[in-house]
Amino acid sequence: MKLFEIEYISLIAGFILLIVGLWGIISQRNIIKMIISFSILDTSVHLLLVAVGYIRNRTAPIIDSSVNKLNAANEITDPLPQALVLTAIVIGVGITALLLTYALKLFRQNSSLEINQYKSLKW
Amino acid sequence: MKILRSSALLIVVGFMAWMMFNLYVTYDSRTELNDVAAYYAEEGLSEVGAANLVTSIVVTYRGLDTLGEVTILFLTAAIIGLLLKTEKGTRTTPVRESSEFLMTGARILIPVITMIGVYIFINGHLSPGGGFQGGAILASTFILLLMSISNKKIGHRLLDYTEAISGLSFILIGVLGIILAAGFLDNKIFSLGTFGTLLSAGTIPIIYSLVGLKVGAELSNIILEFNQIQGDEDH
Amino acid sequence: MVNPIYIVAVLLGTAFLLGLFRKKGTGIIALVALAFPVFVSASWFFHFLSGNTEVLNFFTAGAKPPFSINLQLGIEEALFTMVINVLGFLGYTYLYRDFKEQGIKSTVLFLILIMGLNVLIMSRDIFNLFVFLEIVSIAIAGLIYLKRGADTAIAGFKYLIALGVISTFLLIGIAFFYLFSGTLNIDDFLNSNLPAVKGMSMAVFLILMAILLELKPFPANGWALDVYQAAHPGISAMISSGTATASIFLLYKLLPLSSIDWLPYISIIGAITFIGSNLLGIAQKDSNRLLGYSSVGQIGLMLIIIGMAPQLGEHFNLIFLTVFISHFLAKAGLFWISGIIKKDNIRQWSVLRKNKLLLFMFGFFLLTLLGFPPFPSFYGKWQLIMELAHGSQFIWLALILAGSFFEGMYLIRWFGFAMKEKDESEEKLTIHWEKMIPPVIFTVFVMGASYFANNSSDYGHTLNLIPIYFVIALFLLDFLPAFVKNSLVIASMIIYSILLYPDISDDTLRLVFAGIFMIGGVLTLFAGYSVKGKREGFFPFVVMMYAGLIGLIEAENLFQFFFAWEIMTLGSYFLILRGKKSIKHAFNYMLFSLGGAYLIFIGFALSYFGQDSLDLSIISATTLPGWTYTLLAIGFLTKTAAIGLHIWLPGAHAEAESDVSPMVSGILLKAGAFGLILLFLLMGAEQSEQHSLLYILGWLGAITAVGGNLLAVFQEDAKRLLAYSSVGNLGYILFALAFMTNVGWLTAITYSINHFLFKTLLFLAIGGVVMRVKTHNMYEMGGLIKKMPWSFIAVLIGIITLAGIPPLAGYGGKWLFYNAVLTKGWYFQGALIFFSGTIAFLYAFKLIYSVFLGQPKDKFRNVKEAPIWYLIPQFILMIGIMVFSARPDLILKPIGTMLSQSNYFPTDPLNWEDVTATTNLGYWSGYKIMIVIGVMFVVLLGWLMIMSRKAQKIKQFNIVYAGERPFTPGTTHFSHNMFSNYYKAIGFLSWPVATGFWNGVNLFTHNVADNIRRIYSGNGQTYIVHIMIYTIVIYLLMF
Amino acid sequence: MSLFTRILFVLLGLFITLNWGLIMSGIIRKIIARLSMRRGIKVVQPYINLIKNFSIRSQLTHGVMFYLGPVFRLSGGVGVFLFMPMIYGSIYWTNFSFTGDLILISYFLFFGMLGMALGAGEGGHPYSAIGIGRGLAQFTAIEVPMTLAIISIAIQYNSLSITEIVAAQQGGIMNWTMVTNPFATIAAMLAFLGMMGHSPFNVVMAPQENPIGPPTEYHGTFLGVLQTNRAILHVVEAVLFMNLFFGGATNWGILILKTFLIYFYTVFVGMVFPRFRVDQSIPWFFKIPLVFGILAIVLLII
Amino acid sequence: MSDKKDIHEDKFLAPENRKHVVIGPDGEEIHVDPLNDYFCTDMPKVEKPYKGVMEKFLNWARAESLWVLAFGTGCGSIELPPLFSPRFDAYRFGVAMRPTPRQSGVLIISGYLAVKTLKRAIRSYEQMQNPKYVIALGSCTINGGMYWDSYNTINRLDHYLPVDVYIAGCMPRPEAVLAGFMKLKERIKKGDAEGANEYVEKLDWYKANQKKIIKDWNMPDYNW
Repeated sequence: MKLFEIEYISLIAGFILLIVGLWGIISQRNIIKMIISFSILDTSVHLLLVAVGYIRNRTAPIIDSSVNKLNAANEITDPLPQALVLTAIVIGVGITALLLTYALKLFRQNSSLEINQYKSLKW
Repeated sequence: MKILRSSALLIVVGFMAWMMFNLYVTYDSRTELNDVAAYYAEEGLSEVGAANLVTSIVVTYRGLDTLGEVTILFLTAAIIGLLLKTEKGTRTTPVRESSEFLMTGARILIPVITMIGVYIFINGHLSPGGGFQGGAILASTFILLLMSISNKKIGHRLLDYTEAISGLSFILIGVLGIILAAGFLDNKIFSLGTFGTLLSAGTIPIIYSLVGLKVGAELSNIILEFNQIQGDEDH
Repeated sequence: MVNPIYIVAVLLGTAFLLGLFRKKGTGIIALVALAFPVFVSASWFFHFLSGNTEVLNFFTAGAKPPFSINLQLGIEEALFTMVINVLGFLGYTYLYRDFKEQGIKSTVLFLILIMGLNVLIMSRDIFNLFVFLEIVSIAIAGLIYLKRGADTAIAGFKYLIALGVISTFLLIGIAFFYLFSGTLNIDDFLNSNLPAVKGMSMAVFLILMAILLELKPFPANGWALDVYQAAHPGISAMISSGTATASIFLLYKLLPLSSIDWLPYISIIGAITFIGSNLLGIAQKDSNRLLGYSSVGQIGLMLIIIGMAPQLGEHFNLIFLTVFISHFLAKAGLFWISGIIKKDNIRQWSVLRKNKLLLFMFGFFLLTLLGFPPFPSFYGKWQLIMELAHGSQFIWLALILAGSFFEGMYLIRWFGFAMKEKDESEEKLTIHWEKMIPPVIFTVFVMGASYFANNSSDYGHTLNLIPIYFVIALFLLDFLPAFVKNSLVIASMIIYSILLYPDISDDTLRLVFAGIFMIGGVLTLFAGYSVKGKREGFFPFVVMMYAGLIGLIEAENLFQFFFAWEIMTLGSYFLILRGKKSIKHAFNYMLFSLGGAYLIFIGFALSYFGQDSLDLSIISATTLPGWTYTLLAIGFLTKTAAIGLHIWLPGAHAEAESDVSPMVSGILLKAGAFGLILLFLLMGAEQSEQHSLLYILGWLGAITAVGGNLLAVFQEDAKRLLAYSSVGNLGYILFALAFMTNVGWLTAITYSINHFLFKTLLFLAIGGVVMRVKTHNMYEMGGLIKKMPWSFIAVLIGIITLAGIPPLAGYGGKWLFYNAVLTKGWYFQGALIFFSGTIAFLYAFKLIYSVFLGQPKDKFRNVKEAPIWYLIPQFILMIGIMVFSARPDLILKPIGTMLSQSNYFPTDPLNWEDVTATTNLGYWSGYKIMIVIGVMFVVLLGWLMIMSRKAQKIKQFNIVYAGERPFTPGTTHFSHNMFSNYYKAIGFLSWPVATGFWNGVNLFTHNVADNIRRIYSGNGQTYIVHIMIYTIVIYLLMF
Repeated sequence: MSLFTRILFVLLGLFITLNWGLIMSGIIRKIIARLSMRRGIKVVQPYINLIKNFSIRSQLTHGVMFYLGPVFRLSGGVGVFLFMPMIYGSIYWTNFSFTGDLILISYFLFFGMLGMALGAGEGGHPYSAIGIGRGLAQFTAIEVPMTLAIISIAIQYNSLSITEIVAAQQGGIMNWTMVTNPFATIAAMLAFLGMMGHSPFNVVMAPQENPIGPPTEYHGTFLGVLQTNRAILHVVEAVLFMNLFFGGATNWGILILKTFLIYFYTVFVGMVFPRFRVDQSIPWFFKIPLVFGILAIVLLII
Repeated sequence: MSDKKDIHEDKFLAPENRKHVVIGPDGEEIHVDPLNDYFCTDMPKVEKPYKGVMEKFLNWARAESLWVLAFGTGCGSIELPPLFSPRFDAYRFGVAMRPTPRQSGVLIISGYLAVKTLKRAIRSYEQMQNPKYVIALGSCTINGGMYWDSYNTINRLDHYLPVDVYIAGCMPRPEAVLAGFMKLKERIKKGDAEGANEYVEKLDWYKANQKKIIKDWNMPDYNW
């Protein structure tokens, strides 16, 4: 069954997490919950990225004793998505931190974390 | 009303899911490295000299990304500082002193964790790990520190300096790459060294150290910022 | 040449370095650091401009792409980085003080923002683009909070969460892009010719969608608008001009990735955004949010242009760049001004009047946005519309102009508020000098851009700009006293007329209108001598208006004509706006003018369809005659204020200053008539398929005449009365032109001359009176004949001419009219015209009686005669009327000769026997009539003078009053609601149907805008849902 | 014909016209008196009134325009006479009609009206202005059927020259416009009622409510001038209609007969019908006379 | 005594006739004295008749064209309309009604004259042009008649206006009025009816009489 291979599982998990994250962002009124949903969304993308780079039955892209240096190209998984995901994680962290800061800020100002309480800017 | 809203949102998310499903069905599991990845696998060693190919990509091939990444953390720290600026230093209620247990534990653990962190970023080009991971671990030390001495104030200055100097050095090394080698962030400023040793892979260990320090400082900074407004919630 | 990577190094290095500093000197360091990229990118740009075309690639990491990241620097990148760096430098200068307050960290954010934007433009690696896009977004998210407040925090939150979702899309797209293509490098991908797979196109879809969403398309842009509204305007300027520039370049860069043809979709997205945002702007009162809508709208326009690129061909660059640079400079400038005055409501922008320079720049930037000549986007829009028409993209053309019109609606309204709304703020406007520098520099840049746009446009001509130079010169000379400037303008107009004369002396038609424009201009300017002081901001616009008018005469091709038309509209708008209560009326005027101008524009564009030259003659060869002619006719009719389109006129003419009213009424309206003449000439008399149009126009003219005159009868405001009378008279002209016969046209020209003579005369005379008595209401005046005998004579002569009573020139018009009507056979329309002619008596009498006769009022006992400078032109005009009445042959003969030429109307001309004009119907000898009536009048006057030489002079209340005495002068003067019985009889014809209709349209538009904008509920989640729905809809459209 | 002779004949014609106008109004009023079983005025009463008015010893003036008003008015009347060919077929009685045609006359009629309006306005009397307002308002409505009729006969005769129009009607009653274009005649004659200002269209003067309309303040010599004008104008207007619709006149006798009948017709109608308000008379003109006017044109076009 | 008189006059001066200040368009103050500013304050002059035949001819014309001001003061005004009915037909004598004093030559005071009405009668009379004639109708105008001791009715009209013809009776019938017209014609033709000039010559006397009885004078001395 293709579906139960690890890359498919992680891909599907990624997409499910993506949908869960999106659902959380648009349905949860609580700002903290929205941020958590965003984190889920973020994670889902990381998962997708890693899944995309995965090649079955291969090892990590570190050329050590377990890898034949000359045949490395046939033994390791794709290193690039892994590099990318590293960056993406950091970016996600940054955004999450900022979101939390803003949430803090909002809570300090209005003592409320309900997103629909903040409608002063509209139209 | 609520049901209406939920079902409407559900439809939207449903469509989204359908869209993503369409994307999913185009996926077929890979069997081969593509050209770019293959190049990294084949030439990465000789060009960069780092055992960890991910590291060689992160630090060298896609060094600009990494610079951006560091910048993002830097930015985040700066923004959080900016945002929380007015609320700092107004702690009125004295914070309870940390427990003996925590203080003792911290005293033991902090050096160990710091060491692990440093190890991880110094060895980033050889084994899994690197500047970001190491930096994050360093920052966890800082959390521990903060928790254990919760009633003391900690200045930003050291962290700021660490941040600035490591960041500047990163860029300087990058610029040196243009001057001494083939391009910005080229690691071949000096010889690649022996493959697999600590001081190999050109500037990668240095950069990763700098990144580790910087990330650690930045994350710590963020934590510090948050921590400093903690306890104000009472009013 | 400096490696552009140093831009990154220096900016980022400085950003890190600043962490080492504490306060001191950081600002200067940052400023120097920001100057560096300006230098680098500018040097590269000029390097490329000087003929080097080779695109440079800068590699990083010592490896070749696609394995490493490379930066590309071609002329496009150089240009865009340059503008962004300049913006960054100036933006920092502008925010210098705020950054100083907020500390180093904000400076750091700004430096990184600029760095990010630079890399966004140069980088050729998709993931790298993602990273730097995030850097830019995060930097912005932080900078938003430069202005502290609850609003800012929530705006920042919404912004971040929306960007989070968008970046998720982007990242998924990048992941799958990499999966299918095996590369992250754009160039590598483009060179590799991979087969198009569905997954690939979906990945690219997600990438492009994310970039598009970054461009804030309507309606998925609530988050961005909140940011515009809440953020510090200095930052909004950066977002609007800086990040939008980078994003649009990004889109441009990434578009080739897609295997699907995205361009139509981009156009559709752009069109929806352009129209939607501008429509919503109409209902918007908050200035920064309004600027936000406008920004989004402009980006929509750019998207349309990008989407249309294949159709535009070689003109794409000019079109895009002019539109882009206009938006870039103007929007930044406007945001900066907004930050200086710190007012949220657009009504409060009247505070701008406290600083002339700010006001000037505000107007300047608004006009730049609107695309008036000579601003760069005018050339772009012209080229765009022409090319679209050429490629028969008529719907697009209409959409673009509709969007532009909406934009014009709120921008002009806003400008009106700034110029005229009551300034309620007490405090002084504090302006920091460093905040003034950036907008000033951008103003200069706009001028430079205009110059370049003019030079690089196909139709641009240095001559186009000469009047503009003159306007600028007058602006610079604005410190001089009014009489010096007045003399200067008069002298230049006279000199220009003399220079112009040889060019047009062989075309009598043009000569007549040039005469009306120039002689009228000089005469009306004479009245300006009575104004003391500097009269700031008057003369530049006078020159602009007259330059436009003369430009119409001189125009040899459609471009020049439209250029002149817009210049004229603009100048007259400013002149009208100078009136005390003219805020609403000037707005209406501009709105109708803009609408009319756009119709003309479309008309021109349609006639360009399928043709190669822009010569005026292509109108006659148009392949879409019905549409072209109808649109052009409606366009010109807007200017002549045909009934239904007339509602702007009365207010605009009545509320203008005393010496502006004659300019706009007596002279400016002839521009519309001239346009119609030109149009009808080009339509050609023999084109039978146009008869129905002419027939309708004829009826329209007749109805206009009746309507205008009837409305004039029921006015209590003297100038409004005259204004409505102008509506009526222009109806005559339209009617006569629609005949398309020799005598008909002669009638129209006679009427044009007559109307110029008597309406200028009347407006000057009444203007003089109004100036003295300081009210427009006729019933408040009365008995002024004793105080202002000369003005009375002028008005008397004026109304005799107006009413068409022999022996004065007006009768010639009537006589010609009868002949024309009978020759043409339009009897019933003719009857309407003559009916309206008799209605003219009513208001003519009301005017002269209410103002000059009847009971003098106490408060006007000490008023003096109108200033001599008002009287001089009046006397010249009166002499003109007398000469034209006695010897109409002097002018009509040459015109008749010209009209009888083969390319006009050779049949049934007016014959001249000595001084007697004959047709096969009747005859008219102005000269002899004048003599007969003159002699008789003098004899009878002498006789009566002898008979009643001893008459006792008595005073105002010595009237028979049924044994009683009058109560007060006010209650004895029968003037208010004078024709109430007439209103009872046929007043229903004057019901404000047109006003009601346009009010309805206005209300409808506002309601639509107001209802649509409620999608921006203010809830951050709703905005995310918008983004998702938007993505889904586009997805469904594409797949 | 030399200019001198022409002026001589013009003056002579003017004299005849004035006298005929005065006598005609006397006769007409005599007839009216007899109709109401009175003896009525002397036929020469208009002369006596005129002499009396010119003999008033004191005069008042409200200002220059008050002074000029009657001059304008009389110029209007005399002017219309000057531009009117009186007798068809005679070179002596065509006056200055070579300078302008029918349109000139129809517009020159306003000259006097305007002057009167201005003079009365200068008087400062509200009733004058009210009267003028009414008069002008009513005149706009009168002008519509009149214009239609003029257009109609201009189409019919393809000319605007009165002389030519009269020429075309020579040769018997069947050639008169009255017969050949009855609708135009009806429209114009209905308009004529309004032009003459008799009941039912005399709301301008309306002595009972609005003392006497525009000339409220005029007296003595000024009034005498106005009366002179009235005498001339009534005849000339009748001559205009005679020329247009009733075949013109080849000698003074026919002219006198026809103008008398035309004038009498208006008085006759006035005897029968009560006065209209302005807001009644205007709609009235927009109904029946307008329909006749339109019919006159439509029938000709067809 | 004089003080009292001033107060008296002030009390009767209508508000709109008092001196007041208005603000002009330029904000300047304008002092208005209505009685002097609105009304001509000149006094009339004697208009000398022509001599000889000319005057006789003109007088004939004046006599044959008597335009009566349609102004009824008392109960006698009801007797005037029948004059123009077919039965009496005053038209045949050249008599006609005119609505405005400017154009009228004859003022008929038709019956008792209340003080209030006297003021209007004076005004109307003065607004008529020279030559002008006054016919007094009924005994009330001669000696007050049944109102001889009324507090607000004048007794003798010729103290206030120069009367040419008195027609006695209470009321005189239209026939009597016609006879009065005949009498007036006779006087005019003879050149005796120079009431207008007489009024001017003895203006001071007339004015004194008028002002004595009219307390709220409220108008200039001579109403042009």
